[in-house]
Amino acid sequence: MATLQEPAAPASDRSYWGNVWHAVKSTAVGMGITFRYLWTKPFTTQYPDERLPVDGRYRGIHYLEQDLCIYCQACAKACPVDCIDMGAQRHGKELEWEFFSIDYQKCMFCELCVYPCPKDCIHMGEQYSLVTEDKSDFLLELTSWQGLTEEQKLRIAEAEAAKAAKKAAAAKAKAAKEAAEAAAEPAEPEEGKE
Amino acid sequence: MSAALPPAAAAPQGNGLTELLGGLLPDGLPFWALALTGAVVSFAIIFAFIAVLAMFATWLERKVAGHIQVRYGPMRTGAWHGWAQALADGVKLLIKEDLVLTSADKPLFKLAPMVVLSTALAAFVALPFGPNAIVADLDLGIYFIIAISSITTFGVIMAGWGSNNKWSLYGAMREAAQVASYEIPLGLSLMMPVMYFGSLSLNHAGAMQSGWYGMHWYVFSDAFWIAIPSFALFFTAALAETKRAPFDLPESESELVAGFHTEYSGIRFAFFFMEEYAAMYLMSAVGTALWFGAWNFPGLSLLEGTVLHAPLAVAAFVTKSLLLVFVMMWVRWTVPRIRIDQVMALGYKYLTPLCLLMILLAASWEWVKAIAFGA
Amino acid sequence: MANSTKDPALRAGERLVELDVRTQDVEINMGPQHPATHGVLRVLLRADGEILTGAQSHLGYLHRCAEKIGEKVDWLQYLPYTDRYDYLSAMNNNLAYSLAVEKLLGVEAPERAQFIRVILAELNRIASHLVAVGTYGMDIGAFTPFFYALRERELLLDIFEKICGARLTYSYIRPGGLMNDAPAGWLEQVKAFTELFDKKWGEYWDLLVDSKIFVERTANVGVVSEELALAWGCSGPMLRGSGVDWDLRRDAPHLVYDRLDFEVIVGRGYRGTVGDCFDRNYVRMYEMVQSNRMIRQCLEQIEDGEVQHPDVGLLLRPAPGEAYVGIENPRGELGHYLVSDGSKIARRLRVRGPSFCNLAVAEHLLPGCMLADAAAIIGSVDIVIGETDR
Amino acid sequence: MEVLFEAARDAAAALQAAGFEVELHQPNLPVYAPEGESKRLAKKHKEEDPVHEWRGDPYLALKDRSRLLELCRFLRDELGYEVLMDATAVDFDAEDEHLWGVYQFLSVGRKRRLSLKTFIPKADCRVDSVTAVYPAADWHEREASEMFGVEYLGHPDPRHILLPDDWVGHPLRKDYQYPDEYHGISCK
Repeated sequence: MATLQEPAAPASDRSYWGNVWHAVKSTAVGMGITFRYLWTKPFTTQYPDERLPVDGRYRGIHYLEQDLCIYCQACAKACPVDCIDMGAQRHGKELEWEFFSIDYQKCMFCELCVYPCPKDCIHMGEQYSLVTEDKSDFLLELTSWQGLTEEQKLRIAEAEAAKAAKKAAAAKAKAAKEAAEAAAEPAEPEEGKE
Repeated sequence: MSAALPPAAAAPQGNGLTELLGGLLPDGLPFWALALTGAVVSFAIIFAFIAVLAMFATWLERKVAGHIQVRYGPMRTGAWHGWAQALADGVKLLIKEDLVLTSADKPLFKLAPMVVLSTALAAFVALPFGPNAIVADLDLGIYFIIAISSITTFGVIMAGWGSNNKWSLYGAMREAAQVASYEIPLGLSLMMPVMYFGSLSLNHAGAMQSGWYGMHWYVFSDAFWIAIPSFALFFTAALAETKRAPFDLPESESELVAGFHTEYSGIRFAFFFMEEYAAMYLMSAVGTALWFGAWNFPGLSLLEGTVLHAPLAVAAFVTKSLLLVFVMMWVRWTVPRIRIDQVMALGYKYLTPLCLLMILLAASWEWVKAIAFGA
Repeated sequence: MANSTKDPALRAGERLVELDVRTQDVEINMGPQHPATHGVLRVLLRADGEILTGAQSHLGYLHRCAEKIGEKVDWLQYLPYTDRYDYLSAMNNNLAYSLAVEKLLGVEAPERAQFIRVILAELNRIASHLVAVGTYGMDIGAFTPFFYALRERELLLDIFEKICGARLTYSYIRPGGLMNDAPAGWLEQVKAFTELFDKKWGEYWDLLVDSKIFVERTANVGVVSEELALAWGCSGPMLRGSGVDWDLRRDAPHLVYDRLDFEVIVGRGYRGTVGDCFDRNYVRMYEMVQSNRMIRQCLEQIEDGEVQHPDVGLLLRPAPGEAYVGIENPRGELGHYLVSDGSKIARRLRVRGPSFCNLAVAEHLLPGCMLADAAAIIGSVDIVIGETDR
Repeated sequence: MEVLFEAARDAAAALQAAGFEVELHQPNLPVYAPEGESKRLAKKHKEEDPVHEWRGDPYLALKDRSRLLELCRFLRDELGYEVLMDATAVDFDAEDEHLWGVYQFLSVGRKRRLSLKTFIPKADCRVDSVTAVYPAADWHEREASEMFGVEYLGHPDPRHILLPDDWVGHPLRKDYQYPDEYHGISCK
């Protein structure tokens, strides 16, 4: 019989009736255990119908907070298998996203891409079953939009307008300054006095 | 021979089916036509029975295995607990490509599943499902069953050799060694009930256990102390004879991949599969007929003469046999597999001597009874 | 039947066995796809009837160039690759690699991290041994204990999932400490498991290990004598099963193992000869109990604190040097021999996998056994092909 | 772990007394490497002086590789290192003229570890196999042989072990060129 303490002495009764007794007894004990389990509730879950909840730290398919991402490539550099690829154009502070893709044929869900992120914008999600008949489906696109959003366009326009305005203001100021300087030229000796 | 034989329980004569046919068919038919019709009808009944049985047994096996292993087993085919799984598998096996290796010995390869299944079918003719529900009530019923079911071995050897696969060959050779050895303890273990009933006819044995309101089974008789160990011996030998775990060496999937049927696919594989369940049922039925009162159960004798009697008797017999089939499954999902030399050692060093001992005890008991009670 | 007794003193180069009656030998390919080879191992067997007269292992079907990759990716990036050599004990692999890198870095993980490391390593040992014992049952022909073992392992995987988010390839223990601290309620979950496990453990013993057929199949089969085990560099349960009292957790204390009270389980021929398949399995069975004991002690002793060394960041640059660190994995000594030139990438990253070395001796145990014993012996070595081939 | 390596000094002394030309290297002491290579090693760390810090485990450096087998036998029989834990090779740099042969020994009875390093010239890449003393070296040497091209003299079964039999080149050499294809499979 099973004890959590190691049995004191090795048991090796190999006599004729000892063998018969051991065979009958151990088979009976084993059949008792299996018979008990025949009537207990199964441990398994019926997978596609019922799914076990995944834990908060679960490392599933990534999700990206695209509006936070600054396209620094830190995650791509940290990846041991080079499965992260991204492309974007910078328009001043705004990013025109082309793609941010992860190749799940390569990804090994190690979470090493999450740690170096300065903006904490790439995370491991809760989705885990990536079932497909086409290998190319494993190349997942994480961006929710490509190109520029209206907001971004607006902000770029604003920024450009602001920039233009600033430029104009600067030019104006410069002109004014020059004018002032020109006007103040005769006063130069006064400055020199100081 | 036996003092315990109740006088009413004389062995029923003849075959219910032939009598029935004889009544139904027009008069004046030659004898051979009657016999032929009887044979065809019997074959159809047995084949249908085995096919349904195999389907039910596969489903049962998977459910038993599943629940023993704290899981569900098939659940998706059919509405209730995957009841249609075996049906779906049967259809799949039927429409699957029938592969025959180019290097295989084709005649043997193709013949093997037929030999295996037909011998299993043949053994069913001597099986009494009810008081008169027997295809051929042979005087040497037990002898016939043991003899015919061992022909299966030839089929298995043919399959193993014909596959031209080393694993299959190993499976076949193991089957040959194992079954040849276990014929002895199997035959010997049947001697105890045979001595008690004084007959080799299963129908007779069944009729003799109908006393005590249907509870005069061999295991409850005065010789119960012989019956119980002898049944254990019989059951062990039967497991080996039917290639069931722990004696499933011919297929032993963790050593021989799939043993003798590694190279079989489709319907040919299904034949081996059906044979396995047919053989399991056959051995269970023999055990039921000899130890567990055949078709008798309490209250059956009250229905004698009514329409219900025969169907209930058959149902009782099939249920009891299926319970033994369940025990075979239960054992399979509990114990590990024995090694071939240990199979031999168990057969020759343990089962055979113990059977001989039991025979001695059974014979002495009959002798003691004869002296003490003067029967 | 020819003489089928095993000769424990079989010499290294001796791969043929003389039988009383010789017939023509059969050459059988066991693997690379075979139910009993635990993956893609191929053993070329030569057999005379049921008795094996020769065996030769062919490896490399799962070779993934781990050592070459180690010279291409930086120190931390290699961590996920360590998960993949012995995928059943990835925590221990992480730990072995982390300790080796820490030695080159000259740092030591904080105490709380060390306790959590020990808890995880021991939990992982239980998980690994459960699979080992379960699949061993399957090799012998008993299916059901495997499912019972996996049932408890599933609870362990839940525990791992809770702490690191992965169920099999953790990448959790890293140089300098841990990825992050244990979440709330995790230690209680571990405690609940340790209590449950002691109750369930008896089932594997009664159902599988004590079964007469199991004893017959494993006792006196594949005997590795003490000399053979040492000469072939065996380690772990394979070495202890042969009666050698050697456990790196006790004999080369690292982490907090020296503060724990545990016994080293040594094979003692419980049902046959010392060093047979039964003993290796016996060692695994009781090691699970001891691991459980260690976890309970850790749970009592653990205190709050930091889990990552403050100086160790994501980009590691160990000083130039070399170090060999071996720790007690479930399968034996997993050694990492690292050579650094001070840059962020290793110069040489050598992995000494326990399965690789233990399997080498298995090949020499097979001649003289029966065909069915091949499954029993290879199963008792408990190889993971991911590690033999790396 | 350190405890196990402490015995390296005793082993060095015993070996030197037995007439083996071994040098003990301990951490933070000058590294022993064949002429020229130690200087380059040092240069790699931007130090002109070959005396520089070399961290990690102490090891014994065997100068004359022809006495390797003899030394192993001495280690096993006289010093009680029964187990060969690991045997491998290291190609530190493509420009080096030597490979390192690195052996890890373990003494179960005395709870000691020992690391031994020998130097195998790439021009004459041969060294004695230690399988005669430690059978454990069998597979390790096969692996080192296919990965580094070291020929182990007297090895009983010098086949490839992890790589395919027809693999060309020695992948762990620093000067290894990746093949473009292998049996029609692109390796790029």
